[in-house]
Parts: sequence; C-alpha cells; structure tokens
Amino acid sequence: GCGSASTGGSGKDSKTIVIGENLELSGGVASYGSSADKGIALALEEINKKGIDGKKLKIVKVDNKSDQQEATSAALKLITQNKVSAIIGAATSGDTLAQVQIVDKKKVPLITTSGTASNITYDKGKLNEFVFRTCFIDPFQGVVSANFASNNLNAKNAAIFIDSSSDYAKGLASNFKDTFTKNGGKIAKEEAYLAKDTDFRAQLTNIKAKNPDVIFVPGYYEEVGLIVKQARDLGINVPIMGGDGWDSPKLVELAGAKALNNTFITNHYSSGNTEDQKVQDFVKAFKDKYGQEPDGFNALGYDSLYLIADAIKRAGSGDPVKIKKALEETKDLQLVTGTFTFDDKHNPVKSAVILEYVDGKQQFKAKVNP
Amino acid sequence: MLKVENIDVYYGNIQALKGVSLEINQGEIVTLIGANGAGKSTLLKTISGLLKPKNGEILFERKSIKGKAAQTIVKQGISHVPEGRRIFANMTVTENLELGAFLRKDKAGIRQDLERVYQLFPRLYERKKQSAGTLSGGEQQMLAMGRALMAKPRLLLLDEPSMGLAPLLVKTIFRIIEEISQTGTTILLVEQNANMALSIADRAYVIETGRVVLSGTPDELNTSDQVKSAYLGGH
Amino acid sequence: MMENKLLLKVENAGIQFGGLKAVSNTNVEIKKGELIGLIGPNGAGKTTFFNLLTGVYAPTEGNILLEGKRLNGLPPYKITRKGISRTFQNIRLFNELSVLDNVKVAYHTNSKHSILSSIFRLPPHFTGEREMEEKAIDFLKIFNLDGFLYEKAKNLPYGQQRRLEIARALATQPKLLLLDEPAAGMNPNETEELMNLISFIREKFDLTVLLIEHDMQLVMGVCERIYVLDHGQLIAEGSPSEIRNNPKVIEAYLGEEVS
Amino acid sequence: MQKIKQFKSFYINIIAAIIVFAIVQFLISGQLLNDFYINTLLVIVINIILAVSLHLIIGITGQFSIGHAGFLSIGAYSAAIITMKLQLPFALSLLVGGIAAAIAGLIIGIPSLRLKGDYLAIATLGFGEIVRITLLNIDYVGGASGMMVDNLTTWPWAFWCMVITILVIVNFTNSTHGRACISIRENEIAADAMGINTTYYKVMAFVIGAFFAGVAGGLYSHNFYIIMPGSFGFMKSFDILIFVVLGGLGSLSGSVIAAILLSIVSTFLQDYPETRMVIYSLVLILMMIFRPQGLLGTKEITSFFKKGKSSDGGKHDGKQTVA
Amino acid sequence: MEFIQQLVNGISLGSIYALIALGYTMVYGIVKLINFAHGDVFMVGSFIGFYSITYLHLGFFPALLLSMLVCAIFGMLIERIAYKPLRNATRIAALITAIGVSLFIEYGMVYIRGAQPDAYPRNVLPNKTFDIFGVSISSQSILILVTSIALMIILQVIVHKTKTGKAMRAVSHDAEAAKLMGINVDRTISATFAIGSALAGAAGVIFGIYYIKIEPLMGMIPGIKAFVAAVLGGIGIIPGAMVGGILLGVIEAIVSAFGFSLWRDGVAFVVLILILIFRPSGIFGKNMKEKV
Ligand SMILES: Nc1ncnc2c1ncn2[C@@H]1O[C@H](COP(=O)(O)OP(=O)(O)OP(=O)(O)O)[C@@H](O)[C@H]1O
Ligand SMILES: Nc1ncnc2c1ncn2[C@@H]1O[C@H](COP(=O)(O)OP(=O)(O)OP(=O)(O)O)[C@@H](O)[C@H]1O
Ligand SMILES: [Mg+2]
Ligand SMILES: [Mg+2]
Repeated sequence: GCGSASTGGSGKDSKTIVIGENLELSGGVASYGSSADKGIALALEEINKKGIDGKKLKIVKVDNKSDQQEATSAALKLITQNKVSAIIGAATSGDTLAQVQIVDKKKVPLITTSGTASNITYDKGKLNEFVFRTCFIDPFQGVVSANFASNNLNAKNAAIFIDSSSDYAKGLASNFKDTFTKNGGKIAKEEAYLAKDTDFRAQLTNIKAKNPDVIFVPGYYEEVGLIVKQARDLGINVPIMGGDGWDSPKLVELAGAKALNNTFITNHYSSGNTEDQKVQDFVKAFKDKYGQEPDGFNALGYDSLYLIADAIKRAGSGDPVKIKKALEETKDLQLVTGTFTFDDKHNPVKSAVILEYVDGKQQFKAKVNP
Repeated sequence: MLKVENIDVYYGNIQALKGVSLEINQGEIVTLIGANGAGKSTLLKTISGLLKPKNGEILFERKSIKGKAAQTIVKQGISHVPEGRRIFANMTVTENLELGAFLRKDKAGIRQDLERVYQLFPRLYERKKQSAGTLSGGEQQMLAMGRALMAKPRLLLLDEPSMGLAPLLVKTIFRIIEEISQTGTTILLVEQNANMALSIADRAYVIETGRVVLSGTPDELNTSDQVKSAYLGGH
Repeated sequence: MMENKLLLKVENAGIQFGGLKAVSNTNVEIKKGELIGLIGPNGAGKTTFFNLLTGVYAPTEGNILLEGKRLNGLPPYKITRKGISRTFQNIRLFNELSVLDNVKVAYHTNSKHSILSSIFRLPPHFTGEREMEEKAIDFLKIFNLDGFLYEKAKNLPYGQQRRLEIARALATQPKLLLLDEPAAGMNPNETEELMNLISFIREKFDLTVLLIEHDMQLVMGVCERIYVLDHGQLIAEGSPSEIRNNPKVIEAYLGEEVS
Repeated sequence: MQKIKQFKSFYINIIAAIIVFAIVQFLISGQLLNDFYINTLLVIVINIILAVSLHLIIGITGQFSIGHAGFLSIGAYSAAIITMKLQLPFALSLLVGGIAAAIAGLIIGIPSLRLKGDYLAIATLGFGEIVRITLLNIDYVGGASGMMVDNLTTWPWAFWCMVITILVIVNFTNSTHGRACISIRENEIAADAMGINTTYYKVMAFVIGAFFAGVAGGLYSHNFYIIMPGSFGFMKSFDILIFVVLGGLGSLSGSVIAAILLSIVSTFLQDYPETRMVIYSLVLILMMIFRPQGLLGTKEITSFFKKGKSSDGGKHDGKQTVA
Repeated sequence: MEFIQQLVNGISLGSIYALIALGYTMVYGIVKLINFAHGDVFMVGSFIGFYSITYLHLGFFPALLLSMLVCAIFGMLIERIAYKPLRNATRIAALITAIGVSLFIEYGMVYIRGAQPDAYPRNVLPNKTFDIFGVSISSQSILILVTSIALMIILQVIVHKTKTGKAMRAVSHDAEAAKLMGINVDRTISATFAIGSALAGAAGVIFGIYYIKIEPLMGMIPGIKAFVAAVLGGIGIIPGAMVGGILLGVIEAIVSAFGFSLWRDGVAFVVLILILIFRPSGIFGKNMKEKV
C-alpha cells in the first residue's frame, strides 16, 4: 500500500481542495492525455493565483496507462486514498467509462475532457448523475458538417473515412451520414482505419475510384494529418471535412499547409477569433507557458478545471456532492471552448464554428448554434 | 614452453582444479589422462583462456597468459581443439577452415596451410562445400583439428580427438598427431584412449578429481599398477 | 523355441536426405534375445539406421517389422510403446529433472492413472505414482545410481549420465534396446564395467540388444553377431571372428591389424 | 509414506488457503480495507491466475507462447456475453469463459506441434492479435468501443478461482503427466523416444492453461466495468509473460510472487505519472541483469524451507557457465 | 489500374517494413535475440534525423548518416549495458530485458520531449509524383525501395563475404568456439548491434520523410510488423527479410483494397501462421531439424 497519508483535502474548512486527475499519460493515447494535462496545469496556475474564496486547488495526478483496468483502480485510489473532491479525466471514452460506476457509487463528480461517447453521461435511459463532460457530444458536429457539405459545398456524393477505434469518429460519421442522405446526398464509399495507422493509401485509392465530391474524415489530427497529405499525394483534390479532433497546430505540420487547403472543420472556437478575449488570453498564456500553440485537447483540459473551479466557488465548499450540484447548475459560463450550460444529460450545450484552412491558417466561416 | 603453476579453477562454487601444476617443453607430446570428470577439459579451457583461474599462474614462453582473453591467447600461438568438436555447423568445411586462420594476415601462407590440411585430411577436400553440421562425427573431428592447424599454432591443445571415431580413423588421427608434432608443433593431448595416447606421448600426467596425482614417461606409467587398473583396462 | 523367434526384420529399408542416400537397401534380422553389434566408419549411417528404427525418420523405402508388425511411419512414441527403446549418441537426458524423475518419465507409458485422477488426487493417482517410484528405484539400483535419486541429471558425471540414459531406456520396458555408442568417452576400464553391465541386463530383462560402438574391445567382447555398415549399405554380417578377418571390413573400418 | 506425505501437504495447503481467505474476508466485512485495496487485491489475484496458467505452458511444458492475452480476452468476452447479453449467472459465465478459451487453446495448440521456439512465439503472438482484431470487428460486443460489464467479481469468487487454479496446476505438475510435460521442455526428442505422446501433452498444456486464463478473463471483465479489444494487445501478453519469467521459469511459486510484486509495483507507480514507465522498465532491466534466472530460479518457495532432501541440486546453479 | 495502384501502395509500405526487418533479422541471425528494442532504435533514429534537419539544418544525406552513426553507438550501448550481462542466460530472459529496454526508450523519450507527435519538414527531399496510366508513384517510394534493396545487398555482402561477417556467423553458431579462433566475441557482437541499429536509424529517417509523423511510440507497431516480416522470410536470412517485408506490405494493401482494412493486421497474421505451418522456418528458412 502506498498510504499517501491524505490530508483529507475535502475537509470542510481546509484551505486546499484536492482535485484528482486520471489521464492517459502513458500508453497508446498518451499524447491526448498529456495534452489535456497541460491545459489543466495552466488553468491550475491561473486559478490558484487568485484563489477561490481564499482556498487553493491541489491536483493529484494519476496515470492510467491508457488502460481501463488502470483507470478503474486509479479512480478508486483518488477517491479512497486521496479523498479528492472531483476527478478530471479520462481523455478517451473507454477509460472514462471504466470509472463511471465508481464515481456514481462514491458520489464524486467526474468531468471528462474529451470522452464523447454518449453513454458516458446517460446510459440506457438512466443518467449517470456524477458524470459530466467538457466536449461536444457526437451528433451535433456530424449534423453541422453534413449540412455544410450539402448547402455550402454543394456536395452530392460523399465518402466517409472513419477511425474505427474511436467512438467519437463513429458517432460523428453516423450522424453525418443520416443528415447528408436526408439532404438528398449519397454516401459513395465508407472506409475505415485504426488509430496509429500510418499508411492510408490503400483505402484512399478505393475512395478515389468513387470520385466523391467531399470526404468526411472525423478523426484525430495525428492520423488526419497523414490522411490529408496522402490523399493529396494520390491526386484527390476534393474538399475534406472533419471535426474538432483536427484542431491542433500539428495538423498543419503533418499535412502541410498546401495539402490542407480546401479542408473544413467544425470546432468549439476559432483561435484566430480576435473578438473573443477569452480565446485570445488563453492562446497567449499557453504560448507563454509552453512555447507552442494550443490544440483542442489543451483547451478542453483547461476549461474542465475552470468548470470545476466555478462549481466550487458557487458551492462554497469542497464537498463533492455540493460540487456536483453546482456543476449541474452551471449556466452561460464563458470559457475558451464555448459558453457552458449543461443539459439534463450533463452534456454542455455550446455552439460550434466552421473553419476553413487556408494556407495553414484557420479561417472563420460560420457559427452554428445548437 | 608452457608452465602451469598451482592453478585453482572454479565453476561457481565447485572447485574443478585444485592446485594443478604442469610443464610442457618445446616439441613434446604431453598427454593428460584421467577418469571422467577429473578436470582434464577444465585444464585445457583454462590454458586457452575460456576459463579464468582463481589462483596460480600460467606462463607461455615465459610470459604470463593467466586471465587473458581467449582471442589474445590464440594470437600468441596456442590453439585448442575443444571437446565435442564445436565446428560451425551451418558453415561449409572451407569456411570453417578459413575461420581457423582468422587472425592471420598472410594470404599466401593461409593458402599453403589450407592445401596442407586437405592433404592431411583428403576426406575434407571431398566435402569442402558441404555444410559442416552434416558431416559425420569423424569428419567433424578432422575438421576441428584442421581448423586449429589453420591458426599455425606452436602449442596445440587436443581434447579427446579420438572420441567416437572408428578404429581406422583413430589410427589416422593419432598418425596425424604425430605428423603434426614432427613439424615442430608442441602438443598437449587429453585422451580416454590411454593406451594409444601413451604410445605416442613423450610424457604424461595423470589427473584425478582436480589434482595431478602422477606424472612421468609412458614407460613409467605403463608399469604403474595404479594406472593400469584405473585407466588401461584389466588386460 | 522362444530363443529363435524373429524379433526385428528390416527389409530393404533406406532413407535419403536430399540427394544423399544415408542408408539404403538394408536387410537386418534380429532374433529374440540376441546381442548384436552394428559397426561401420563414421558417417556410414549407423545412427541414421537407429533413427529409422525408432521413427525419428520415416524410411523412404523398404519396411521395418517388429514381431511381424510394420512400424514404418509411426511416430517415435508409438514405436517406443511397441517395444523399441534407445539411447542417444550425444546424451539426451532431461537435464533439469532429478535422476529419479528421468526414469519415471520413461515409465510413464506403463502408468495407468489419468490426468483427472492426478488433478483431483484420487486413489489411482497415489497407487500409480507409488508403483512408478518403486519401479524407477529398482532400475536405478541396477545401475548403481540409487545414491543420486534427487540429483539433477545434468549434475552427474559423464559416465553416470551414460548409465542413466540406459536405465531410462530400460524403464520403458522394451523388447529391443538400441544403444548408440554407450562407451564413447569412457576409458578402457570403465568400458569393461559397461560390457559386464550390458550382459547383465540382457539376461535379467530377457532383452534383445543392438549396439553401435567404435570400441572394438567392447564389440568383439560381447556381441554375438555383427553387422557392418559402410556408405549406407551393409557390407558384412557375421560373428566377431568372421568380421575381424573380413577383408572388406578391414579395409573400410578396422585398418590393418586389430589389437 | 509418500502417499501420506502428499495427502498431508495437500490438506495443509487447503487449510492455509482457508485461513488467508477468512482473514481478508474479515477485513473486508469489517470495512478495514477500502475499495481501493480490495480492487488491488482482485487485480493481484487475477494476475496470479494468469501467471500460473501461463507458467504451465511456458515454464512446465516449454512452449514459448506470447499470446496469453488472446485467451484472457476470449474468456473476458465470453463471460461478459453470458451475464450481460444472456442474463445468465456469473458462475456460469466464468465456466463458459474458461471453456471458450480452452477451445481456443486447442486450436492454437495445433501450430505448436510444428513450430518451435521463436517461431512458435511469433505464431502465438499473431494468434493474440487475431483474436483482438476479430473482437474489434464484432459489433455484437461493441467493436472498438467495447462492452460495458457489471461489477460482479467479488473477493470470494476471485480467491477461490485462484486456489482452484493453483491446486489443479500443482497437482497436474506433480504427477506423471506433469513430468511428461517437463520432459518435453527438457528434450523433446528424448521425451518422444521415451514413449511420451508429445503432441497430446503440448496441446493439453495449452488447453488447461487457456482454460484458466479464460476464467481469469471472466473475473477480469466483471471487475473493470468495461472491456475493450485494445486492452488485450500484445503488451498485455508481455505483462503476463514478465510475471512468469521474472518469477523464475519453471517455478510456480515464483510466478505467483512475481505477479504479486509487479502488481503492487505497478499500482504504487500510478502516483508517479511522469516517470512510472521509466521506473518500471528500469526495474525490469535491472531484475533481469541481476537475476537472469528469475526470482526463484527453477526452485519452488518450499524448497527454501526444506533442507536435506532437495531435488534441485542446491548449490550447483550458482552461475551460468560458458560451456 | 486500381489494382496496380494498390500493388504499388503495398510495395512501398512493404519496403519500409523490409528496411526495419533487415536490421532485425541480422541481429537475430547473429545473437539469436528477438531485439524488441529494435523498433525503438528506429524511433530514436527518426528523431535524430528530425532534429538534425530542423535544428542543425542538415540536408538529407548528412542527416541520414548522422542518424545512422548515433544509432550505431546507441545500439552498442544498449547491448553492452542491458544484453551483455545476459549472454549466458536463457533466451527468454534476454527477451524480457529487450522488452524492458524497449519500454525504457519509449518512455524515456516521452519523459524528455512529451508524447506529442512531431512532423518532418517536407522540403528535405523533393517529392515528385509520377502518373503512369493513372497509377501514381511517388519518387520517395521508389527511393525507399531502392534503398532497401541496396542495403540488403550491402548487408548480405558484409555478412557473407567480409571477415567481420564470417566472425559474426561464427559467433552466432558457437561463441566459445569462435573465441578459440581468435575472434573477439564482444567486439563482433557490438559490430552486429552497430550495423543493425544503424540500419534502424536509416529506416527511421526515411520513414520520417515518407510518413512525416514521428512520435515516441512510433516504433512499436512497425517493430512488430518488421519482426513478422523477418519471420515470414525466415528469421536470420537477409533476403528473407526483404521478401517478407514486401509480402507483408502487399498483403496489407490488398486486404485494404478489398475493403477489409480493419482486418488487415488480422489477415497478415493469419497468412503468417499458415506459412509457418507449411514452412515452419519461414519462406527461405532451412528447416534445420535437430540432428539426432
Ligand atoms: N560447466 C560446468 N559447470 C559446472 N561444473 C562443471 C562444468 N563443466 C565441468 N564441470 C565439473 O568439473 C569437473 C571437471 O570436469 P571436466 O569436464 O574438466 O572433466 P574431464 O576430465 O574433461 O572429463 P571427461 O572425460 O568427461 O571429459 C567435473 O566434476 C564436472 O562435473
Ligand atoms: N538430417 C540429416 N540431413 C542430412 N544428412 C544427414 C542427416 N542425418 C545424417 N545425415 C548424413 O547421413 C550420413 C550418416 O550419418 P550417421 O549419423 O548415421 O552416421 P554414423 O554412422 O552414426 O556415424 P558416427 O559413427 O560418426 O556417429 C552422414 O553422411 C550424415 O552427414
Ligand atoms: Mg573432458
Ligand atoms: Mg552415429
């Protein structure tokens, strides 16, 4: 046993409130988990500078190795050993689902940064009371993308290229498909890949043969960057669309600015949005701290801690149940990735923007409200 | 030429050689006899550097070779034909022989010695392209000896060269040992076939559970009852 | 008469490796109770002949019959169960197992308790294991190895390893015992002890023995009949004195004079 | 004599198991152990079952198999289907998990008849990956996103499954059948020549080993709320392999001890997220460098307490030799 | 046309596998160690290429050579520190060490620079795409194929024709007997690791240029695939690695072409197992049955 003699962080009048962080810091999806971690660390610095009514936050970090077994045991450890008031994480749906029943039973709120599977918060007609998320749920982005493809790009034939190892991609794809066909379009080809693949030429060759007007690739930037590049190499020049999983400065480096022309994504915010002060401040602070542009996972991690901080402030205590209640009552909270209000399924209701890549820069195209 | 003084050799915690001393003079054939597990092979391995003695000293031509790496010892002129032949099974006969001359740089000399080995062992010449692992036991033994000769050693250590060989070949091998000796190579021969070994040796040592218990000329040993009953068979 | 019953019959058997006919066209007949020698130059195919008999290789031609039943193509373990057991030229003991367990493994074919009875520790397991242990110790006693029952096989001195291999082969309760150079690496004195031992077990277990050996003292000393193999072919067969004086054998194998 | 001794040790072991069980059960019922510790205990128990089952295949029979996660996942999914989709009892699910994995063991046992050493290793690794990819493509069990499973694994279930696994494998090993397997490991050609049906025993080792890995799978899936194909990749197989090798190839108690130690180390390292894998890998490397034969070598823990009649040649294996 | 395009895709993917497999198979052939860290040396090589291009502004060839050199040294260090103490231990113990080393390199890298991917600059090597009857072939994939074949030939010559190569083979059969020939076993094994790791380094740089994305865990999958390729061809046999690699690449491309991209790795492993059942030592492997 590690017996990290916890100071009972959630004690009623204690000066520090302990928040657990259960993220993928090693293993297969370590890059997403550690991105979220950076955002959280930045938010922690900022929050503790001011304090929350005189209290400070303390983060206990646990690595779940991108493994569900470890995620379960990490959640148990955070709750029973470290006595945390809330948990942030995990970054993926599977590792979050491995904790859902525990936090519900132990009555500690959990907020996932980017676990998009719908059954994380609401499963088989039942609400998982203590679970929240910072990210979109899948349907919204799929619908927005399909409408954009039909109406703005005048696409009739679409191909879909899915990351089959991700709920997120599957969710987006199925909603895109429904809406796109409802709009009178046709899905000419569906192809799939798995996270960590590097060679997509075989599937792209199949897609090319069907001559689609648009290709929808609802994956994460690590693979999408390569897909866009390889597609252009194979002479596929039609528009390519995707979701917030694309949002990372790495995408531009991976695909190349030129290849990325004529691609469109849905996202929470536009980092180039000069009107939104919150976004600008975040981007600047992030660059100052880490020397690089933030990506979507950074922003979601950052917002997650702010959501909790806001709830603690309103709850006026580190008591997990009170924090949960306050989280539910979050209303029009302005954060980087949008304006947060949770619906009755604990999903944030926030608007999306559509961005176009032009010479490696995101350009704001449209804003879509839910 | 070679002087071994009081060496102790251990395998882990077990002591295989206990204060062994022996001497070999230039040009001699010295044989080492003893029962199974007496420590004969251990002694040869220690001389050739495969094992390191814990105590004692080994001098080759007055210079200490104790604890030196095997490849350094080969360079100084000691070649060891190990027990069980240890030929390179997946390589051809020729390649095996060439490896014997690994440290040598004189191309012409190597050619000559290759010819000589083929003359000594015509069988190997017939099989020079065959991979060594498929040779029969006797052929492999010839190969092992040929390979050692390719290093042009001044001292040749032979560990049971007649083991598993047909009578005809045993004779051949012993004949060859004598031939090699006549060309000036000094030989330390370990043999179970004590009768044969004594018949060609100049001197002999008897080793028993890690200690040298007797030494002398073949005639002296042949007349020793102790040796007769233990090693030469009751004939 | 029992003594004259044919035990092993090899008809025109042979095997080819790629282009090489390692053994070809061999005809051998061995009667129950005989002690036969198999000699021949290195690489003549003696070990290969053993491998044919024991199923390590299936013959590419001819037949092998044990008590009139064909053995061709049977896997080695079945041939062992039919009554042929062997030792190996390069010792193949179960190194990490104790001396006792080495012999028990060989007795396995004669054990009757099933996996289930062992897993659930049913009575047959205990009686079976006890019988095995007793039998195994009996075999080891014959070879004077009962002092090392719990020693690992690899820790035995060489000569004892050779004897353990023979004990182990005997424990399969064979009709025909094949020994591949049992005296290799032994000094003349030890060889003599071994000769006596071989004669002894043959009597005691009513065995038939076929042995390969280069030590002429042993072969001529104990064998009743000798086959000579050269280049994969039988070149002679006969009593020790016939073989000793056979010019072909002298030329190919023995050399000028035999001591 | 022998018989009585075996009987005695058999019952002593069972009594010891009951005592351990009762103590932990008491601590759980008295709420002296929190959920985190209970979960850690369950993880350890499951890992012990996995280690011991692989020990039979690699340590005893000498079949170099690195696809154990394949059996684990088949057991996990089959058991989950029984409880979650068919709403049948948990006990049945464990049994079905075991049987399904055993059938897979039978199938993978077949290449083992022709393949040896590293070739067998890569074939079994391939088998594990094939299972994982197949699961990934079956929508019935959720494909890549996995399958939610209720938490049904409790201390008594896990503990007694472990005890049964150990008993069966110990009893198998310490019988003529186990010796037959060891003889295959030691020298297959000689084993064959001694009349051992090597085919039968190799496949049998795979079947029994796979069965218990499957049972472990059932316990596993009902302990972690969700199972996904991604958790059963080759790294998982390596984890199990590491228990067996680190404990000492051929030593059952070694596998058990290694499984306990490494599970604890791994849980402990959760607290050091940045360096956990670096430390873990260093632990591995150093352990192998300083004890290449594993914690216990080929010995069993009991042999350290018994003097005299040692069947392991005690002092002889101090150092590996050049020969 | 589409089918030919897929074949071309498969061959370029396969040449990458082959490139990694060459070093794998060579180290295995000599030391009989499944060096699981090989894929991670490949990763390190890739990063060295990346840093030397982006920060030292080296061109392709200097970066390639630098990466090969550093990897060679790195490989020798790994061998000295982690594998040498286990030389007389069981092979499986060495395998576990190799897994440990692999994890250590991966997470050491994560610790140093984080888990995020990096992108190779794209102006290192000109990339032209040739369009031949609708089949597009990039000049880079031709380069990879040519490099793999060239390296295979060089390696084959080193191992079979040079003195060092002979020493390597001797050490692989019987290290103790090799010592008796005057061969410095330690140095020979170091040389083996140096060459094998240099090849991995080269593969890393070429991979980076071709696939752009590099990250600390990038060595895992190609490492396993390359190992499979080496086994397919007959592990230890240099041309076998080449053929195994290309075969694996083509199988994967064809499976994907038929729309079963998710089954791709599964099919590859099924083919592997089938080939092994019928040829237990791989396509070119001699079935070295133990002589009884
Ligand atoms: N690798 C080893 N590990 C442990 N003990 C060993 C090793 N090699 C030899 N021994 C022991 O050292 C002693 C001497 O062995 P050695 O091989 O030198 O005997 P030998 O005289 O050559 O016998 P043989 O006639 O059988 O070849 C024996 O007791 C043997 O058991
Ligand atoms: N598996 C094999 N593949 C190819 N050739 C083989 C094989 N086994 C044996 N041989 C060849 O068959 C011939 C006979 O070999 P075998 O081992 O039977 O000889 P032997 O008579 O036992 O010789 P020795 O007395 O030296 O043991 C040899 O030339 C050998 O190279
Ligand atoms: Mg010896
Ligand atoms: Mg033979």
